[in-house]
Amino acid sequence: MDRDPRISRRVVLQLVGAGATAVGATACSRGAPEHIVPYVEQPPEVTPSVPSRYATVHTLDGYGTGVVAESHEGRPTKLEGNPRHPASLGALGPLEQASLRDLYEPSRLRALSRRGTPVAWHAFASAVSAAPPAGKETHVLLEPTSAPHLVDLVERVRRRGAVVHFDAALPRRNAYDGARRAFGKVVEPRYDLSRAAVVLALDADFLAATRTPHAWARAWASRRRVDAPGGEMSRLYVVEAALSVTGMAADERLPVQRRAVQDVAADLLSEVLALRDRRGLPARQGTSPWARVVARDLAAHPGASVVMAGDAQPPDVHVLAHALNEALGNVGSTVTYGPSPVFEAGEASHDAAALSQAIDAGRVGTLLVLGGDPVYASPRAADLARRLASIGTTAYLGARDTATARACEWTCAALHWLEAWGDALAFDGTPAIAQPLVRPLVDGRSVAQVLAWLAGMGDVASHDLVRDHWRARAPGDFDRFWRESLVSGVIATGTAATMDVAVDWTSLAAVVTRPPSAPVAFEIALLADPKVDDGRFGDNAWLQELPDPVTKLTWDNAALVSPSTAARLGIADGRVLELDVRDRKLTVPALVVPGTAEGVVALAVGYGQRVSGTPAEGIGEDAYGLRTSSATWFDEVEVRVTDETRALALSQEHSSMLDRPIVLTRTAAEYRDDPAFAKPHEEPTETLYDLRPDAPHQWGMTIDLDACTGCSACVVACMAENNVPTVGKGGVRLGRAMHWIRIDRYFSGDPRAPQALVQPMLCQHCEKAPCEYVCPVNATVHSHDGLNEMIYNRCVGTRFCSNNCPYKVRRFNFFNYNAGKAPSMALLMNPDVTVRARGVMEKCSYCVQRIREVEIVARREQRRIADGEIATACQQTCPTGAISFGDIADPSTAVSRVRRNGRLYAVLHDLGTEPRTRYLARITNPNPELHPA
Amino acid sequence: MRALFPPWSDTIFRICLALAVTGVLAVPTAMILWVRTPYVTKQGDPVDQPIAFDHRHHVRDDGIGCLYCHYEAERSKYAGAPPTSVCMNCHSQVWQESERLAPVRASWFSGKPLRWARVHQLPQFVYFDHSAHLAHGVGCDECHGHVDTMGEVHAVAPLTMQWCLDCHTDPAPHLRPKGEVDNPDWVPDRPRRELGEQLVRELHVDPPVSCTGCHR
Amino acid sequence: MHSGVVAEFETPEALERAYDALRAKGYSRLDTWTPYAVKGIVRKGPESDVAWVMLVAALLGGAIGYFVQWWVNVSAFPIDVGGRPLHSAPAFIPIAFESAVLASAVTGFVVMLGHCGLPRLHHPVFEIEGFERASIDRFWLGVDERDPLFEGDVGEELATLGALRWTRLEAPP
Amino acid sequence: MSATAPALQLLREEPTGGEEVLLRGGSDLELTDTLLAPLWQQWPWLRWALGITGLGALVLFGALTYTVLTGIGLWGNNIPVAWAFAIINFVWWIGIGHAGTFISAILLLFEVRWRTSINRFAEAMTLFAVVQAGLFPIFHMGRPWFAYWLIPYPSEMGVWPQFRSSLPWDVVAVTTYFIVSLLFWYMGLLPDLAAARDRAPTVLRRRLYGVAALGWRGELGHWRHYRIAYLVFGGLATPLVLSVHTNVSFDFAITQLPGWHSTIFPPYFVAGAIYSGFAMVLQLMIPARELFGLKDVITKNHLDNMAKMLLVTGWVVTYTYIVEPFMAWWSGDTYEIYDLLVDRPFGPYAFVYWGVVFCNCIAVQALWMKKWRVSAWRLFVVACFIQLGMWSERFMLIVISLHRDFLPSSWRMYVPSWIDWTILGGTVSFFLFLFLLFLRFVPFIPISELKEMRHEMRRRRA
Repeated sequence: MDRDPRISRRVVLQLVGAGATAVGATACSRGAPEHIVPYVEQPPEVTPSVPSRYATVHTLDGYGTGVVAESHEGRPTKLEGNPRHPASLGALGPLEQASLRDLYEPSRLRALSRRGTPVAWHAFASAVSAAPPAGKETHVLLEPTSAPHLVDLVERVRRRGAVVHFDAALPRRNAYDGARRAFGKVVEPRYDLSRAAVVLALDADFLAATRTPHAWARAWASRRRVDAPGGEMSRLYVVEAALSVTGMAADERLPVQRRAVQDVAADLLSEVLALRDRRGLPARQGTSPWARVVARDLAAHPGASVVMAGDAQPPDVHVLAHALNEALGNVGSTVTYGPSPVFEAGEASHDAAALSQAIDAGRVGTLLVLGGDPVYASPRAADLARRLASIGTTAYLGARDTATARACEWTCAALHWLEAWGDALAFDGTPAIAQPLVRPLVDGRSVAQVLAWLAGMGDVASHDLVRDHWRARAPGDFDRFWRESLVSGVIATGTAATMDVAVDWTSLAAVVTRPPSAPVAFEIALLADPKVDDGRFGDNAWLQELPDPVTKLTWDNAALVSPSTAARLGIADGRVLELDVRDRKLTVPALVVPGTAEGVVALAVGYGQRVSGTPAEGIGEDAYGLRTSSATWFDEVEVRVTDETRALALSQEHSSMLDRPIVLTRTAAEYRDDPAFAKPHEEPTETLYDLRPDAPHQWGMTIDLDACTGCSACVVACMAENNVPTVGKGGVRLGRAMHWIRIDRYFSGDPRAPQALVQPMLCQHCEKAPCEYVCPVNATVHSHDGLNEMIYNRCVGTRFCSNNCPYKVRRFNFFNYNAGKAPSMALLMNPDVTVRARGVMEKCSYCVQRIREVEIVARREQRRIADGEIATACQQTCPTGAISFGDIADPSTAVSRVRRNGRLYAVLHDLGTEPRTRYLARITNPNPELHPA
Repeated sequence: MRALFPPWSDTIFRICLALAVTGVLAVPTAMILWVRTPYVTKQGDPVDQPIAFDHRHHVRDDGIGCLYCHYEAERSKYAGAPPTSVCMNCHSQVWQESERLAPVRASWFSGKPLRWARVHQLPQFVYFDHSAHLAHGVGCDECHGHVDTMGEVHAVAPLTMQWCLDCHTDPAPHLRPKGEVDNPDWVPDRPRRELGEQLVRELHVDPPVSCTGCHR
Repeated sequence: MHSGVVAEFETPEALERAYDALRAKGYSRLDTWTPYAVKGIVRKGPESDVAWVMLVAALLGGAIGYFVQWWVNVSAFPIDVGGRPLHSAPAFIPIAFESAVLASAVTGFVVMLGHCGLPRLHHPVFEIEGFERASIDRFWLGVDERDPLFEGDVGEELATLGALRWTRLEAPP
Repeated sequence: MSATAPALQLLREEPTGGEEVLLRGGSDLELTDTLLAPLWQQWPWLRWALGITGLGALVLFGALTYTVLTGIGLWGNNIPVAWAFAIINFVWWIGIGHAGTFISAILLLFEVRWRTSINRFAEAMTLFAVVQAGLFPIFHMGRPWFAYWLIPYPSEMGVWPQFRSSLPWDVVAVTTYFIVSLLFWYMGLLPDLAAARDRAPTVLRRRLYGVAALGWRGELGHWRHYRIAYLVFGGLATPLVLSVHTNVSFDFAITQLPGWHSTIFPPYFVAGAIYSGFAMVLQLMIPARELFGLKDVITKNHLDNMAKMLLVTGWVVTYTYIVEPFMAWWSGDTYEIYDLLVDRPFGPYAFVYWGVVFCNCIAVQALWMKKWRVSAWRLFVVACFIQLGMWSERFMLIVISLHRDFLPSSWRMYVPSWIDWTILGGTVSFFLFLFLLFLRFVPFIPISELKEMRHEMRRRRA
């Protein structure tokens, strides 16, 4: 059993009641007596009511992201990025943050069992470690990993004769193969986007894809903020099939079928080489005008551009990207290479077919699937479930009740990463220790513990496994190393050195001269989902309810088609299409998304899970069913329109701004010519009312639309911080989503190549708040420091405030959304924020609990609150730092500096609401050569 | 002809009418008064505790200050009840055989916490912070009364919002020097308001009167 | 009136004639009971003061209504609401007006009943045979015995003035 | 009914013979008995009607209880359409409630004589409509059990209501309106309750009406105070009627929502209120006059006059329908223009808009024809159209304005739930139930006033 010396589970359980809902009882009722249950012996690091913060690391398919977890009396309630971790720099995406919720998810696997019958650990352990019958082997299937202590264990297990495979539902095979073809070995590119004047993304969603570091988005954004008219900014070209977060941020976007990206890349390389150095390669015939213009732009910025290719693109596109970078002189400047943090990346152990072949050959006596859900996610050609049935002993270790868990004989609950010790490498090889925040809430084991048993080490605590691994490697005094590593959350000395590699130009001739691929009538593009990822977050209500950053779809996946394709098919949103990929059929509702390439049907994987009794059951359709082992990411598809229509739960149903002053945007050239364009949307307006808040600090926020990508990390941060409930698919469809901050997404311009605009919309904290004067009971009023306060316990629920809110950011508890939740979900609640009762309004409070906590400490210490001392949850987690918050009465604060930017404006300024939340207009940097006048 | 109603019916009818009118006025008035009664606010309610802990003895006889046991009050929202270990600091030495202390020892040796009954109960949407009050010279007995003279602790203050606001809008008469917050014997050396106003300036006492000061 | 002589008339015109005749003779304490207001008689009496009472009540009610709002939003619980002034006079007018109407109406109703001596379920006149037609189609005239001119034969006099019949009205002991 | 009213049989079909009928009709006693007869008679259909509407009322209470226990999420409301059926129904019912007092008070002040036959009726309708309306502000709240927080009382929390909001205005206005209307109605009833007391067939009923009549004797002093008080009540009620729907319109006009933010709202609402109120009077009066055989008291003359009132208010309403979009266009305000000139006529709820135009502006034009004005069933059909139109108008004002406001990102459709429909139907039932009880137990034609009027007319003729 895992032991954590710091936190007793009892304390956690005692505090189960702490997050109980606030009932609206006034003093007119004699409440039921409460109890005070003190510690028997208070842990020295715990001060009740003062949260503790611990550094740890979250891993997705081996890529670690540093996390700082906030713990209230022993229960983690909020995850934030670790500023010292290179992949995070303080930011976290939606997935890492929401994975906290999985810890408390009542449907997670809770114990060990054999075909549904509970068993003890030793029964499980001895069954899976028993020697397989003669002629058979033990095979272990792992998710890709970078954890150094696991690598140790894998070696040990292999030494005992077991075969270890790695498999991911979203494989990075293409990237690894591409690197191998280009350089002869697997390397991982690292980009310095802060030095890139031109960025070209070839179907690469580097701003939000779930395994890329948040650091890249931050670096990119640093070149996007225009401080003055005519200021420098980078230019982003995106070539892609389905609109992505990166595509929405693009200055120039070329929507093409996935199969055609390679042609564009080849065109570009040919043109770039023509401008730079042919390197002995033949010129490509019939290159597109687009490619010629972009190539000129790239070539004009030698050593200051970045070309990247996405995982969905075949290896040749990666080769072309590497070649472009080398040809443009980027290598060593904006692009460097290092080893992949993933253990045996691109090697034979990562070949998914190997295991199938072993099973078919009858060599597998025992199979242990440690994590993942291969039965659900494997290409159906593999038909893993059938194969599993033919194996003598099958065992599964996982956090969720998955199809694989159901298909295996033995199952063991996996410890959540916040329950076990571990470690992981960042994209650049920087190691970090994962320390648990809570004693396990389930009877389970970590992957490492199972491997240790297989390795004959017995039942070892994960703490010992990790510690012993690092003890052997620590420089100097181990205890000190250990303590410092835990405190800072990174082992800084461990960053992997860069590698010098060179493109093998000879291999490129065939690629460059390959004739363009013929377009197909319809191409299916399978998308990695930004919410449920490969399906692993299917049970996570925060993520299911999170609107997709691009489509705004919740609780579902849909076949995304462009408006013109929809017109060609004669369909509208919700019309069910039958997709047929080589006789694999799937019916799925369509959703029209401008910006989708013509002839592309894009569909996210990770939905359509069918494990009965799990929250993910029946949500969306299973796109893995359309996958073949040869076509992981795209294929030709036949599309038939059915008569059926299904309702989709969209958080936003209208995407046109109707020329209203909502998102202000200009091109860099326009801004240069008209530097005061935002002024009319910012200047003080006439008012009859001169009552002003009078406290020394006046809080305000700015959001830089140049930096905001719409990735939606802030939405999840806000949900976690503010106990925002989920309302389910039906609730979203009715228009009752509770998000305090939402990302509005508008399209403007040509629907075939629209400009996508994103805008985080939250309470604007208007000085002349329209919501306040219509409240009959003073339940929403203004604070002395300028906040628009919402007092839940005073609210009677007339909803008048929402009617009069021009920004429609107020949310109403139509039902008691916390009723009927599992008791464990109460542990998730932030005790500093009231859990709202039924019938009351709620909205963004600027994280007033954080303001007041800091204020109390500052008052206690008889000092002013320093700039930056208070960060709202959305601001804290924003990967691009788009959000600033602070005292606007003090001209020296960061937010005041931002407010002096010429792009500053107020949304719907002419209404005279004088919002405290201001935006910085978005400046785009299109290439004028692509837009001849 | 006989009249429909006998003469006395007038009196009955008018009494009924008067009662109805009185009722319409009296019922809300009674309710408004009712919520202020000590019964509702639980002022002075005896509270059964698992251990007959006598504050008089500990504070008066032994001279133990409030903050010895309730040490979190200066840095936390909660003053709370002390962990069993604090009891055992002394009671592993003195009265270690006492029957009355059996539950304390049971807790200590079993690791099961004591369950004290809460005396001062605030609704869950109220975020009260002990440390903020102590830091600004609000004495313990300002809200808790003279616990040092109580055998069993009972609530003295009504803890209604109006009661909170009374002090938040005019804190001066409720302040004392910071060092005296847990001194039950403190007496002001000059008129309370005069002292209070000086303390307001010295300790920068500016209690929040915005709603989110307490409701978040 | 509680005692005296009352007489029944068939038509309002007859009642009016009799009423005028008695008034002409100097009777001052006359009373009538009619199914509806007979204007010829009602208009001869003094004006009711109910209207003035209602006016005063209206002014008072309006003032109180305004004051409560002012006191609540300016003095008792001053708080920044949407940056609007604490004393938002235009916003306080509707309630002040409604309070005026309410105070006036309730006062008017109560005072009207009070002036009429109502509610009073029992009254000596109800003992009179046939008086129940007073609310339907008969018109009654009464002379109070406290009238200085009251004499025993006033009933006969009423009969001569066209009364269908007359009877003595006795206050209960 | 012919058996009970032989005196009134003459000239029954004469279209404008109300006055003649009254003058030539039988004695006061006969008139009184005719008008009181419904109180003493058994009406078999009434039992059924009461049963059905009573059941409907129970369904209403059930739906409201379910809502309070579960949450108003049972309704179709959402964000942005945070107000929908409940507020539509509130405005509709309170609007209907305006006709009664309008007829009683304003027509009293203008000495419109034909008012007399219908004012009691209309006042009762007002009261019961206000009862329905009063349910909604309370039950539409998220936490109706705290509705009393809108009343300024010395709370132990030290918190008070906020009077810049129009909702406390509404509380006071609707309460005042109900109380004043009740007192006005009751005051007018006193002489007739006394008559009922004196004509009731059983002692029990006589006693019950006796208590209700408070001992009214029709004394000279009674009439003296009563007449003045009643007149001043009329004077009070007149601005009150105008103020109540003005207040209701403030619930919209004080906001800045496009489609709501409009200075035309107070007169617009008042006109609409009277329009639907008159339609409701006709909808109730036409069947009642048929069922109780009162065609001689509520004559075609009355129908004709009421129809003319409909035509007038219909044109006022039509005028506002024209001015509203004009003002939007004139203002140049993008949001107003979108709401009034794009979304209403051509948006997803366009069918509501055009339905409103048809019902409220076009259907009523039939009343230019005398044939339609004096034909009971034709008028009834027109009144039904108007009622539907006025309900839909509130739907148009509330839902269409809310569902698309400033930021298109928050635009969303509103679809009522079955609970919404149940509650709407339930209030109609409850209203009819109360109204039938009124018809059954209360003299619904002002007898005393009618007799007085006849007396006055005779005197004038003489």
